[in-house]
Amino acid sequence: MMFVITSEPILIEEVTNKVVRPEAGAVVNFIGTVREFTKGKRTLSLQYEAYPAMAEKQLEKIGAEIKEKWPEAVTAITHRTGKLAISDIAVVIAVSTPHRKDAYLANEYAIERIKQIVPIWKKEHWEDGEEWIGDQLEKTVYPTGKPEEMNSL
Amino acid sequence: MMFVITSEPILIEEVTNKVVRPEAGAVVNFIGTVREFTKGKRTLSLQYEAYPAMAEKQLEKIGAEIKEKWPEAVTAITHRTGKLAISDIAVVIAVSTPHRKDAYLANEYAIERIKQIVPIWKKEHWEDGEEWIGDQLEKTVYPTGKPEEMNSL
Amino acid sequence: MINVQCFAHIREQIGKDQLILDETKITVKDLMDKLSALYSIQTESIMVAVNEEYAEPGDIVNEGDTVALIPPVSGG
Amino acid sequence: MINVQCFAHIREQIGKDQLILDETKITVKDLMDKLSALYSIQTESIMVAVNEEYAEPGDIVNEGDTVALIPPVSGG
Repeated sequence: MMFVITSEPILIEEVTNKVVRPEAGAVVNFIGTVREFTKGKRTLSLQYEAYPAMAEKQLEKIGAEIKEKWPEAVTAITHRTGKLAISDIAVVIAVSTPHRKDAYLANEYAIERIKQIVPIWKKEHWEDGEEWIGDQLEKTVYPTGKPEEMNSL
Repeated sequence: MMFVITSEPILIEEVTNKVVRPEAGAVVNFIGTVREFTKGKRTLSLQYEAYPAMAEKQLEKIGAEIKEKWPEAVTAITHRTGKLAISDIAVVIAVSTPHRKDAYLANEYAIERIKQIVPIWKKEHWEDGEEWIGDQLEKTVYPTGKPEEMNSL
Repeated sequence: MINVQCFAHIREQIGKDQLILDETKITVKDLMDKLSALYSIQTESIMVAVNEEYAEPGDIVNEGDTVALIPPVSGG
Repeated sequence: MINVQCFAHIREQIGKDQLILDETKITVKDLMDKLSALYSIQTESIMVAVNEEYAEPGDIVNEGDTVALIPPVSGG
């Protein structure tokens, strides 16, 4: 299970171990944690909701895209759902490659793509209210009905 | 202790936890593991030797350089010494930042600098011999007696 | 019948996480127009998935398909 | 006396991890020339640290200082 949506806390070591292998000399992890302040506004907690079956498929798609761009890369991604406190881990992306440059690039590609195509939503809880992000603050319009392909990094 | 030379196995979670904080929304880890094949040659094991007191000072220096370039970044680095088997972790670099782009850049800067200025040496053990890397295979001459400053990434 | 799953602010706006539409064959666009009229939701920023894959406005939704309304995502 | 620490292939070549030189004040360059003559080591790729900081050829090493011979590093 390289691409997982879970409501349990994520263990960095566990996600990393899925991609460690004799051919790889480098693993790059991205760990997304809940940040307390965004544009000066204090977040109390976050809630993540997913469409789990489709989200796992989309994560797999990202893994396949990485394989095409960086054939020697192996990717594992786990994203958490439910209520998260400040500094809790929301997502861990682990990419292993024989040489490190590719691991950084492929990892960064993965997080960009997650933010574009994976059906997961974040609700911010502030002292004075709450809001689904991607709703009003960062409104996006998709003229084609689908997210755009990302330009290559 | 953000910058550590140790002969014990490195725990990724432990190094990461040193940089997780409410202001940070992103942690990027670099994990260097022992690769089995380099240019077609099979490695059986590696041995790392360090000048520990100076190596920790140089790691701290890298942390300070990162602070100067990316003032919001917090860095922790642990490097292992002694005999390592294939896939064992030699080094973990964790960098946290409020926004992810800087975490990737600062992390990559750290590993480049480790390979330039930190007094740690790797001896490769193959089926037919052994050699200190940096000795003959990748001979480097320092005309100034010091490692060059690195060009900015 | 076509099952429509709702997420995030769309789920809260509609007040249900699932809708059952009495349709047998309809384009994504026509389906969205119906939902827009029925629930006064803004559809221009909503993506549609059919059977867990993103769909185009002209794609056909058949009886038994699972449709999902996907507001702009914000994972990561 | 000046203490000189040796690492990696230099340690193996010299056969000791530490040398004691009977000097009180000497430049890094002169010290390296002495070591080169005494132990037939190639010094052009070796960096020198004095009291755990990289030093220049013209820097002075004083009695009680700790010198380290640093062959090209290969950590990471």
